[in-house]
Amino acid sequence: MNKAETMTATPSNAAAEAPAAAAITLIEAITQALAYEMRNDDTVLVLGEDVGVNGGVFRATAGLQQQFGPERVLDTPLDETTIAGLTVGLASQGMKPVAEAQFDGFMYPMVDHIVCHAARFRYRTRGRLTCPMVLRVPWGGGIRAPEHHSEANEAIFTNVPGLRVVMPSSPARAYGLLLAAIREPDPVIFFEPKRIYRQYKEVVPDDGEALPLDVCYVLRDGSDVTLVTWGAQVKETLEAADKLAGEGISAEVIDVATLRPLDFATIAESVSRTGRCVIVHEAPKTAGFGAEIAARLAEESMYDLLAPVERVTGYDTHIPLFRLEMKYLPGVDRIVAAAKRALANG
Amino acid sequence: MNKAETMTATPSNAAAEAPAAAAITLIEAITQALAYEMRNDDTVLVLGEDVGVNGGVFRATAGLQQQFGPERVLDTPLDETTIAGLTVGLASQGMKPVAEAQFDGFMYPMVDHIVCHAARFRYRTRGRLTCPMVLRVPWGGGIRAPEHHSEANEAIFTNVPGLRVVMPSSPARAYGLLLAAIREPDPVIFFEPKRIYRQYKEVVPDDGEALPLDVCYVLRDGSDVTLVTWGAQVKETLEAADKLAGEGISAEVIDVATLRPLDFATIAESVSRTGRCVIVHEAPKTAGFGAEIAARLAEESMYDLLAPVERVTGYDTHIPLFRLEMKYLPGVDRIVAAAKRALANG
Amino acid sequence: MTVAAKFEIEYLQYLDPQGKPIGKLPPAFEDPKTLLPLFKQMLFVRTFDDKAIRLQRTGKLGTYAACLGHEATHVGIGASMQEADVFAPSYREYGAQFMRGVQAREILLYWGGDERGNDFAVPRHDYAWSVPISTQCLHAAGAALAFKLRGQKQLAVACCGDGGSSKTDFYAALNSAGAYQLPLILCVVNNGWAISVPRSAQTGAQTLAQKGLAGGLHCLQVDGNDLIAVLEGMRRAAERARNGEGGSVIEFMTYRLHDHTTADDARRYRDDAEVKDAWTRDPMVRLRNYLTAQKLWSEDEEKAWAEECARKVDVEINAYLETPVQPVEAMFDYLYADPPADLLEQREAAIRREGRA
Amino acid sequence: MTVAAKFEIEYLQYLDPQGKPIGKLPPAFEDPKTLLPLFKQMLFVRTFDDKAIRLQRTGKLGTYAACLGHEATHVGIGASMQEADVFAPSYREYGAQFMRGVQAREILLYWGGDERGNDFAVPRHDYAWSVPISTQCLHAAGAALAFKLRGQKQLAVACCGDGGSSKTDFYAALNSAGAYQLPLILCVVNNGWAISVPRSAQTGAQTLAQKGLAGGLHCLQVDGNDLIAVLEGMRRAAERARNGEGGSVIEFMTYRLHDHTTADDARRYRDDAEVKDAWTRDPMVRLRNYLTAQKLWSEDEEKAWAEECARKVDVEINAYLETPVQPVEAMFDYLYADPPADLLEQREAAIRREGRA
Ligand SMILES: Cc1ncc(C[n+]2csc(CCOP(=O)(O)OP(=O)(O)O)c2C)c(N)n1
Ligand SMILES: Cc1ncc(C[n+]2csc(CCOP(=O)(O)OP(=O)(O)O)c2C)c(N)n1
Ligand SMILES: [Mg+2]
Ligand SMILES: [Mg+2]
Repeated sequence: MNKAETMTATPSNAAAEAPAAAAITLIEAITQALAYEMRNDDTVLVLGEDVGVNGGVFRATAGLQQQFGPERVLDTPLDETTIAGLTVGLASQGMKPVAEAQFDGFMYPMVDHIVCHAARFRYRTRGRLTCPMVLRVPWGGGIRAPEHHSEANEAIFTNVPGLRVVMPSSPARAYGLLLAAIREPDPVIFFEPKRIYRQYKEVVPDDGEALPLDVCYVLRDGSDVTLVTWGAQVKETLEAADKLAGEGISAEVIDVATLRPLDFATIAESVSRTGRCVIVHEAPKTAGFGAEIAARLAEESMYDLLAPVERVTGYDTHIPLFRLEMKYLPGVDRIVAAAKRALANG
Repeated sequence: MNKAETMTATPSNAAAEAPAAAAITLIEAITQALAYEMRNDDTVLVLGEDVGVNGGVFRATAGLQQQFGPERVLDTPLDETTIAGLTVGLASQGMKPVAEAQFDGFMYPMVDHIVCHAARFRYRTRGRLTCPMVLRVPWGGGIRAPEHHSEANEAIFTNVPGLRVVMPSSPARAYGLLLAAIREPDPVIFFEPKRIYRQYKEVVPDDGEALPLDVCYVLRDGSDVTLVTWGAQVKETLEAADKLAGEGISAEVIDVATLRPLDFATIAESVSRTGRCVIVHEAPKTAGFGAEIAARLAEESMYDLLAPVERVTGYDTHIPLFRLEMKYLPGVDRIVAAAKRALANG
Repeated sequence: MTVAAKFEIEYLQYLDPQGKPIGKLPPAFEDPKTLLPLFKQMLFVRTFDDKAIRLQRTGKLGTYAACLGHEATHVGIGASMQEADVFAPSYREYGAQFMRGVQAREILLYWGGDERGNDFAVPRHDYAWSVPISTQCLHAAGAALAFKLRGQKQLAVACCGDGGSSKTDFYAALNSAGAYQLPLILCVVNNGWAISVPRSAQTGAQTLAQKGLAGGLHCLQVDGNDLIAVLEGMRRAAERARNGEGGSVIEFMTYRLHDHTTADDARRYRDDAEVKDAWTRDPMVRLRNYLTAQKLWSEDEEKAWAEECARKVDVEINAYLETPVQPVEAMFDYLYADPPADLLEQREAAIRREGRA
Repeated sequence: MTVAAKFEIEYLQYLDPQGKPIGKLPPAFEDPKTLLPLFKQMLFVRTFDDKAIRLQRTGKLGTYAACLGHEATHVGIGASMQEADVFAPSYREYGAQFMRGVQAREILLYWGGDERGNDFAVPRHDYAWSVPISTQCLHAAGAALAFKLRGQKQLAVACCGDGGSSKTDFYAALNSAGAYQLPLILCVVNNGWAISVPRSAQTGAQTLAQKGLAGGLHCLQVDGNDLIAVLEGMRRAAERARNGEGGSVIEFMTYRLHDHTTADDARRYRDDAEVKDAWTRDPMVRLRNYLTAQKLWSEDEEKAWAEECARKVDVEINAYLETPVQPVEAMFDYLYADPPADLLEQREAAIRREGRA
């Protein structure tokens, strides 16, 4: 499928049916996208733990089993290896499964089937078998949850050829990127920043319009420093930009949105104007995905950089249980401080 | 345990027993280290598939079961989840298990126990339970092996707090680093570049001397460009340095050896002198561990860099089956070309 | 027809739901007095559970996994272990843990978002709660392997749920227990539900006990609301294990009378009628009736003990509430025995951000 | 004693090692002529296998996993499937694959280090060889789930080894087959060894067939050197699956007469005596004797067919040897349907490095 097709708009009858748009949260946008695509493509099915009657522990699949029946929305036995393996099996035989990992910390047993099979079916068989699947993963910290419910582990997948790794940070992007992910003929790991599942509402027309899967979004224009981030830290980063503006510093804010493949051109273009870059992410610093962005800058934007690149990230330790977790996560102050350092230097 | 202890020399009686040193290969050095430590610490045991009578598919454990008995060298049922889980269980109850993953491509089912448990036991229990274990992994491509036998997947672990990630590239470093890994009170992922298992021999005295687990090795001094690499590519990188020398270019070669924690100081010091850095690794480029080194340079050595950082790596695709694999791996020519680019720029 | 193999799985129950003995009790229970401290422990557990739920409801605790209805199974499992044995819980076996010496304040600290809750003063070698389902089963197998290799007569006991018995780690544990003949008891606490997924959706197997056949283990199904059956089942399995006869899978039939956790609302997916029916098999009622019939227990004694339990739990709650938050450096100080230099720099930076030097 | 559940596992064998019927054959074999093409296929497989090993020994093939001794099991499995069914092999079931239409040259290409060996001309929907042990079992379960959800009467068949039956993926497959009542047949080809590890070290279970009980599946153990038993076992399982009665685990008792692969040396870990003894149960001998006794086969016919097999295999070998290496861009061209821009740049660079524009 080429990019044009991936982004094709709604079949016109579906568009006609679309109800008047109401403001919805990020998680409601997920549900809306799932329902849209299930209506329009009967090979799409949803599977995971508690996704059926219960509608998922975060309610992402609320109402879907009632609407589409237990043959389209399947509760699985409690085993992530099972979910991953069945998903690969379904995808390779004409279905488009959208699997859910209940939490980030429970996806590790899925790594084998994703890396060894989902990411390789097309390659291994020279295109004979493919694996069009989406793995949805509620991701990240900050919701006062128990252990293993707060992890930023995207780096496990960003070095794996054959995958796409996506992370929306607004209701509209959640809707458009999830539609694109489902329509994508190759496997997509779709991280959902759970801390902002219900952070704010936004009008997201249920028009079936997908967003491109290889584009970074400039959320705010600026000229002094480029702040690059993804997931829930988009919130703090935008707040930091506000704060910097209050001090007369103009910060550009980029939501990476799709980590793999990375739209480095958008970042490079911004840095060519600002000369300064602060990368913000929740995951631990060392060998987090921020490293790749900094590396690309060191390779391709060195002559544009007026100051050393800065990374504002989780510390190189596990995210603590919730009494301390907010001290682990990067926050507005650390972002502001890094931006000022970048401006003070060079 | 502090660093001094980690590096403590042999108990004198063992040293006395040490046989006259003969030249050995990297894999023989592994065997020698395992045998040394099993003699000197009876909590050390070896487990994995075919590690017993068969001595491992690469013969790393050859003779150990005969020497130490089936209670110290255990064949496991054929399941990597089992190996990882049992290893964590053993380690947390007073044993020092050295587990083997038969090949890099079979370690993915181990990720869950390593990330969720091995890397966290100390943290989770505030030091009450710990996980002193080593996972040995024959690693990388270039041996004309079947699918899944040639992977450079170190990036799966380098973002994980609580782990150490080590990769020797010579018989002496294999011996010294494996001893250190076994003595280390925290979990170590020990990648063994299988392509150079039998590449050359070197005299490695069986003296029980461990090497530090947080040090990069400068293998060759140079003043024009710094070549940073690890694993089997050390061979090609040294050859590239030779070739560059032939053209009057003086290349410093650094073997990272321990990826996590990274001894960035050694790299930074070198780049402060050369102003140019080429990072070489087998793994796919995007979000490979080379990104972290480039990122550190972009953060901490920007003012030293006279030219953009270069990465010479595997392509962002799977390593092909063996008819094409040597075209996938970085090689002398690509390294030389990158070094020259670095010198031409800036 | 040539038969390659034949199996039978035994079911144990000694008291009916009203507490009346069904047939002869096992010899160990000829003197029912031994049951009294366990019954009192069960009451303590129920008091603790109830107060922990309330604490969560008032915002003073994080998500909490209640154990309402599991008291006989949990206390019975804990009571069947020796000090040197190793216990690997999932996340709601407080009854077993109290028997092993874990303190209520530790449990609260853990669910209160503080890692120190895992630093049990006693027992030092038991595993912490295990959130990733059934992974603890393999750690217990590893512990059992350590015991076996060292020639120690200890055993390892792991608990998982009915849902947890679908997890590949559970299968891996029973497979290795069989392969190495390990002193391991895998306790499947079948409470009917895995969050919203009923037992019937987890597997096509008639019983969860029979999963042990896959590894050649001893299999048993017991009434998990009948403390005597629990103790007798565990006794048999422990005896086998200590005698070097290998591992067991025991399925304890009980019921989750509460929501999955305080973050769950079970009304979304299960009938009130089913819950009501399950209350008729409440493990407390059964044992209370039996002990009362044996003249070992009375309403007055219950009232007095209930009050004492409440007092004891309140002491624990206060100890929990008064525990100050860990300093920021705690997130760095337990990661490595020998922390790398970069990490120490991050630690210093974090302390500086607190306004401390 | 109250019994919670009871099981019996049947064992199927119809021909003794000398090819004499033991009792009555299943109705389908009243006319033994149906066996003839399968016997010829088995002979073809053996010829292929032998020539592939030699090819490897002379450096013209990479590591190769021989199937010597498995012919009855593999051919019988393949023969029991319909075209629309899906087969998920491990890495040595050539006999089954030939029955499904896979070409010998494809097998050679794969072991010769060329991905095009996985691009079967026929059957398009079967799975490729699966190196990560038993992961294919779960893919087959997923395929079976797809069939079931679409209301198709197809079935999925996966093969794994005795070692593979220890793998958590195998357990996950049987667990989900039971939970969803899937049309899935899990064939455990028990050839006694997993590289150097004997069947006895994999599990404490008496039979590997009984592992199916863990998921409530139909379980059967069959003599895998007896083609009739293999076919009858598969027939029963396939009938159940197509009737919506769910999945089966069948254990095929056979023996690995060769090294694990050409990279292995079995003399390191197993007795010659054991191998010698296993040869007395050679599946070829058994069927040959039977068909000869039925006057359906003769030495002359065998000689002629053997020569034809050799010729056919040589054609395939030549086709393999003459297949040119893929161009360097092949490593980029099948990764994504819609390759990212950076990857296309790397592709161009790789082509340039070849000295091509
Ligand atoms: C690997 C993993 N997947 C998912 C979860 C989320 N989760 C927590 S408890 C639970 C259900 C467990 O059910 P069961 O095993 O029956 O135990 P119970 O809670 O009933 O005691 C699930 C799915 C988890 N903790 N770990
Ligand atoms: C996950 C995984 N671990 C290890 C291996 C290495 N390996 C290849 S074949 C094999 C033994 C398989 O034995 P069995 O399942 O009995 O099948 P057989 O080879 O006897 O047909 C092993 C350990 C692998 N391919 N995949
Ligand atoms: Mg349950
Ligand atoms: Mg085998």
